[in-house]
Amino acid sequence: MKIIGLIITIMTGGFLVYAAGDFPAWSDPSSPASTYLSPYYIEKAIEETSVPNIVTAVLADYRGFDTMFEATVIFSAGLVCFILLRIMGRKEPETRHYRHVLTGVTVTIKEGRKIPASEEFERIDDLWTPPELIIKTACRVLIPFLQLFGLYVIAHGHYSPGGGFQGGVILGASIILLAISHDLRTATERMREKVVAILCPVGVAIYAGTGALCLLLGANFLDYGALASVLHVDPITARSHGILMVEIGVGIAVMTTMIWIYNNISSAGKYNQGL
Amino acid sequence: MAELIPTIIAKYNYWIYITLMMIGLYAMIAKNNLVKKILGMSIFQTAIILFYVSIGVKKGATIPILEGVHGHGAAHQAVHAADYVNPLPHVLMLTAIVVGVATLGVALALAIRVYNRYNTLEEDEILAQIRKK
Amino acid sequence: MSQQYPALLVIVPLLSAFAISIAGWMNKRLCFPIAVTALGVAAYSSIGLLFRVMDEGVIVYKLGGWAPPMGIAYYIDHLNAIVLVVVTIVAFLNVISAKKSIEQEFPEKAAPFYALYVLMVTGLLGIVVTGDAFNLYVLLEIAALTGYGLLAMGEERAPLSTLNYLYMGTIGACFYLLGVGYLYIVTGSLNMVDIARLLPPLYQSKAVLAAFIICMVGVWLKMAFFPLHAWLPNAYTHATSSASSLIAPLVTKVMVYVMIRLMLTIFTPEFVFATLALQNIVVWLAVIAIVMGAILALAERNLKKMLAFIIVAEVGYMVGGVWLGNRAGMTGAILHIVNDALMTLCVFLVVGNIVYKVKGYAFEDLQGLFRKMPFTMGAFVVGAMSIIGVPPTCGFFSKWYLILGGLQAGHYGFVAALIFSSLVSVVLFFRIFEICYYEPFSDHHGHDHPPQPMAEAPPLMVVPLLIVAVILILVGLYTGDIVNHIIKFAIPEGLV
Amino acid sequence: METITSIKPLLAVLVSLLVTPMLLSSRNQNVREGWTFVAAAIKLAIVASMVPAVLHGTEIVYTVAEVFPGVAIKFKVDAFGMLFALVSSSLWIVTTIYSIGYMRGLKEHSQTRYFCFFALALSATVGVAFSANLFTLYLFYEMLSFATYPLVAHHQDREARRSGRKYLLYIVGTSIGLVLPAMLISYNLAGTLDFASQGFLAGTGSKTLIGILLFMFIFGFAKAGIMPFHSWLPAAMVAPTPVSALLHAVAVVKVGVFCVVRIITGVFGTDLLLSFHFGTPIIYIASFTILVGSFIALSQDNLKRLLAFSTIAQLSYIVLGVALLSPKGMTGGMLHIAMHAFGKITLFFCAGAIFVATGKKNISEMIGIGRRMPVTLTAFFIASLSIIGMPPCGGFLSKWYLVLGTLEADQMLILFVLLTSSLLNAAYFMPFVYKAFFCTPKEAMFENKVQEAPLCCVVPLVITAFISIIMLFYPQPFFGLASLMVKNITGL
Repeated sequence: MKIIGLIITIMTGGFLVYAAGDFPAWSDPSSPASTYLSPYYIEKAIEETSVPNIVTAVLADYRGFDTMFEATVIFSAGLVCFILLRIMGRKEPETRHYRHVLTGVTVTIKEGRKIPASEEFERIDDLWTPPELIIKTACRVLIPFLQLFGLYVIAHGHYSPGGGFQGGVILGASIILLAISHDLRTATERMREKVVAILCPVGVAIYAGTGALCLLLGANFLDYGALASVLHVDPITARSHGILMVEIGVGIAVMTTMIWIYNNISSAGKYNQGL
Repeated sequence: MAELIPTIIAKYNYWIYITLMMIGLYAMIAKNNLVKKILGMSIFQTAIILFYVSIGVKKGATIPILEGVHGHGAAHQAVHAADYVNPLPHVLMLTAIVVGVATLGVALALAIRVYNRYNTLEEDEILAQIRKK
Repeated sequence: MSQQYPALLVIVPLLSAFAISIAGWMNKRLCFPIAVTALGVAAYSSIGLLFRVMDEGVIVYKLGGWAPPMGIAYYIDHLNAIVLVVVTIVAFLNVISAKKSIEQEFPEKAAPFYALYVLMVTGLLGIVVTGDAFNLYVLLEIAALTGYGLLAMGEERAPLSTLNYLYMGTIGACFYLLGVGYLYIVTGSLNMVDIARLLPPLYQSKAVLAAFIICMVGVWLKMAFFPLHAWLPNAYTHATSSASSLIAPLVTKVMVYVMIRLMLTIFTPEFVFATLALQNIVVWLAVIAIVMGAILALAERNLKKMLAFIIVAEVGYMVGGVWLGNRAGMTGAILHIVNDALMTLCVFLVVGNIVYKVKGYAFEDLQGLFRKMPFTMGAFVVGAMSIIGVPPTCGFFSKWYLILGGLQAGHYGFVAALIFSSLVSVVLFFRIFEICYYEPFSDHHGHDHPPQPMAEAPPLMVVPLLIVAVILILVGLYTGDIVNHIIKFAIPEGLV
Repeated sequence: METITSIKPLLAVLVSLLVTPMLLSSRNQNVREGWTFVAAAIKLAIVASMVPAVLHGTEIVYTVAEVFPGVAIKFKVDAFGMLFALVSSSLWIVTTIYSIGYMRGLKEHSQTRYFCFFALALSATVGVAFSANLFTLYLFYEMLSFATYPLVAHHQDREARRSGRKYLLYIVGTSIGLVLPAMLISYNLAGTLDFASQGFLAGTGSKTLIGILLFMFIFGFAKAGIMPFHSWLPAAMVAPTPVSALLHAVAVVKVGVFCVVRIITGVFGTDLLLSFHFGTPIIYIASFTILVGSFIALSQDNLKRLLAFSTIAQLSYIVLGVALLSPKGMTGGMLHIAMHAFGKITLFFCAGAIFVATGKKNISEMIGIGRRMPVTLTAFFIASLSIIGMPPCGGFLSKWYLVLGTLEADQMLILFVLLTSSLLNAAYFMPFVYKAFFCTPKEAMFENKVQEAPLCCVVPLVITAFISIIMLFYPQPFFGLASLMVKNITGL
């Protein structure tokens, strides 16, 4: 198998090298790619969408349809992980492990009975986890700021590098940090699986919904200019607001999908304990 | 032969992405462990992302964000394309990165299902188990 | 409202997919009705679109209001109008018959199944409708991902075979992306018609040749064209019956459509058939695909795997037909996309019914089915006749055009392969009819046995199947109209 | 020769197709048989209603669907098609009566399925008869193959399975393998497939190509039982006798021969074949089949296999007659379709009646049966006279024209073949008939109590025996149609 792999790789590699002969040199400004479409975007983006960050303008407006299907790809990945791994009907595990907070003594309870929730005992995963007070407190402090920064990245996509995807991932990472530092149960208590599973399609539906709204207002799909009548603002800034709405939708979708995929993969669908 | 060396130097980004891509392709075909194949796949996708992004570079151009401009009033001065990088590949690659993440997630989910079923991730052991049945 | 059909076609299924996954958490009973209405609306608007295209010619729909090269545009001409109709009708009929088998196999995961199902149809519709090369890649990924999800839900070997499908599918999609990148480097545009306008002066350059070959390899990988078909048989065999009866008829056919779109719209026929010397090689590859597909199908002892190999052979028909380079071959290939989707749907629905009632699809489980499930087996006979190529059914007519194209192009190897595969499929299907016809106690004279009770599949599964069987014959009889009013305009004049 | 368009041909084809749901849903046997009768009667009525128009030289045309440029599913009722349709639909009524008696006599299983596929086979036969172009003919030819497969494999035992497989291998294999490509090549050459009085391939292809096409067609229509592709016919004798009677004596094999004649007259045209001298090779193949078929028939002990090989030989008479390309020869060939149909069906009915009454299949066990079943055996004697071509029966007329045809085409060798084969026919029929009636007392295996087969079996075979006698004296509908067709072709 290895030899076949080697032969195929060498053949394709050789072919690609042969084909690369005709390409323009690296970073040469007169290459066709830099002289055909992109000058239009660079010069016209600010006039037509009043969004200084041209990448966000192209991402959410000129090629907004692409990005909508992008969010759909993320959503379908989350759905596939859910449908493959999730085992519905959570069965209570046989044995539960508890640890006495002060002394660090671990207790194992069998036949599904459990210690009533109290300050003294904290429940731990099957794989014995050492008490790391430092990590827990540090993360508890860090996570709110992480989420704040995530919101900033989403909201500030117009003026600085960032946008729906990047902000969404940061928000998702904050919840996953919670799941890693504490354990999956606290994370799923904070963000219930049902909430995550509903917010994910809602996020992408916001994106497609704004597009459909423009459709209902008479323009073509995803033509934010039509939102001017709703937002009582001139068409150009209506585009900028349309882009913002879309970015928020994408942010929600990406955040919830990251959490959903992490929950399903780390607990292999059983949702009782993560990594 | 004389002008061959400069052209090779002028186009070094293409050689990088081709080698990266071939590493990914080799890993996907020849590696025996399923997760290594998945890693090969993501290397393969990243190589293509690198290729696309390298298209958009312009010598002496800055990132495509117009500073000091707010609102679309006519007051701002004319923007000329030469000093901003080509934004289109970056948009496309945002999409390709997200596709890469999605495919990686699904592949890992499948790998877990395979592991639950066959208790191994080595392809030859799995095939042996199937042939035995 | 009618000029919004192109948008409705894709957006309604998309929004309903989100509605279904939300309804899945609220109350499950809503999921199936939403899915059916969404696909019904899509089918209705695709038929409306077909009629609009027939009288107005090409329809351009600018997404986001931007003119094509800047923004993304839909191009709906005769070629993708008919493929749209086929995709929506196949999906609509299949979702109705999938309800019962999903309730039997995955009662608690019905909602996500329907959501993935509708998302997949959205992806396929998007691929067929879009006029932008990169957008096609994104939709390709949606169809692929949801396909992996649907296929991996099957029995215990499904995840492994889907993982292999994922590897091959991702390599294919990435090759297509690379091809589009090469085109973008040398032309600077992503819109199909725009690239076609910019390409002619570059026909001699190595980059365009490489772009074409890479795109082709990527598309061939996704459509399981013979040397790259290893993933298809296992992936379709171990999947659940309702998933495989959606994916088997559509994915490979839509990928053939993508190949035709690439060859006719982006790299115009002058480039593909004149400048390139590939034509003969590819037709011989198609001949190998047909012959190997038929032979490998002969070696199978289980029904679904046999059908999977027949799909590989059918892909060989279409690719061979397209690459013959003459009008008859191209007409045959396009007609075969329509016919093959319907035939494969009919045959896989039959397998779905059999698996629903008999819980097995190996040859041993099929004993005495003509008496037990007469309607299903009746439809199976019609489907089999269509695959073999017997006149009233549609399979014959596309095979007629393909053979005619082969004769006019003087490619007798292709004609011989088509005849050989028809004969092999006679053996394949009559081997099954024999098993189903002769009851298990056939060793002595069939006299002294009580005739078994008729155990037909539920009506919700049998009615769509019978509708498909009738459509197979109607499409056959109306081939003349389909070709004269639709396919004739789909092929550019450049092709003699 | 003006043409009128009317839906009658389509109705004739659809009648037996639309009766199948009625058969499937009928509650008991009598209702089901009633429906079959009604369908048979209607079909004969429609076909007969078109006879006067056709005799006046008008052709009835009806187009169902324009499928390809220059090719449509189209019906055209001309003299030759009418002759064959008349024969098959009239014999369907007779066979329905016979199969009621036979099936109930042996208490066969799944009779509804039997009657449905029978009706399907008949609609396909009439479809072939009325087809206006090669494509419609191929469509119904395939439909007939697939409709008769379950009939051949009716007994659903190991032997039926093997002979069913063999039946399919020969029939469908040659039709997809040879006829389909040949049809497409000729469409590619001529751009149309409609049968014309002088054929549509005249002057389109080179001599070798036309030759190849001719032999692909001739050997493609394996139902005609021409020598290399004939062994499915004896194997198909495993089916119940009414099936072998109608299908293998009349419908299936006659369709094969009908198609071969259509190819020779409608596709290639007699002038083209004469100019290329392709007539003689076909004649040699046909005469080879006749002689070898008759010799094998001599050695057969099983009565039905004997009849099967005699059918193979008799079919090649028809092919021979038409291949002579002389007017008299063609008339004789076409006439032989009708004569042989009535004669051979009587013989199969008698074989079936003997099997129902005594359960005997082999000739060696039937010594002295004449005493026990006089009526059946006299009918057998009359029919065998018709097959041999002796005066009191219609067979003589067609053989007479065949001999005249050979003289016209001055093929002396073929004259010799015809005579020897008639002698051979006598050689394998007469000993059986003699032993059945004039056996010595000690050999007689049946005591002399007269015990015939059930009435439903005996009446049809008496009718058909009687018809084959009348055919000599009043052959009018068939003879008129045959000579009209020859007049259209050769323009004499």
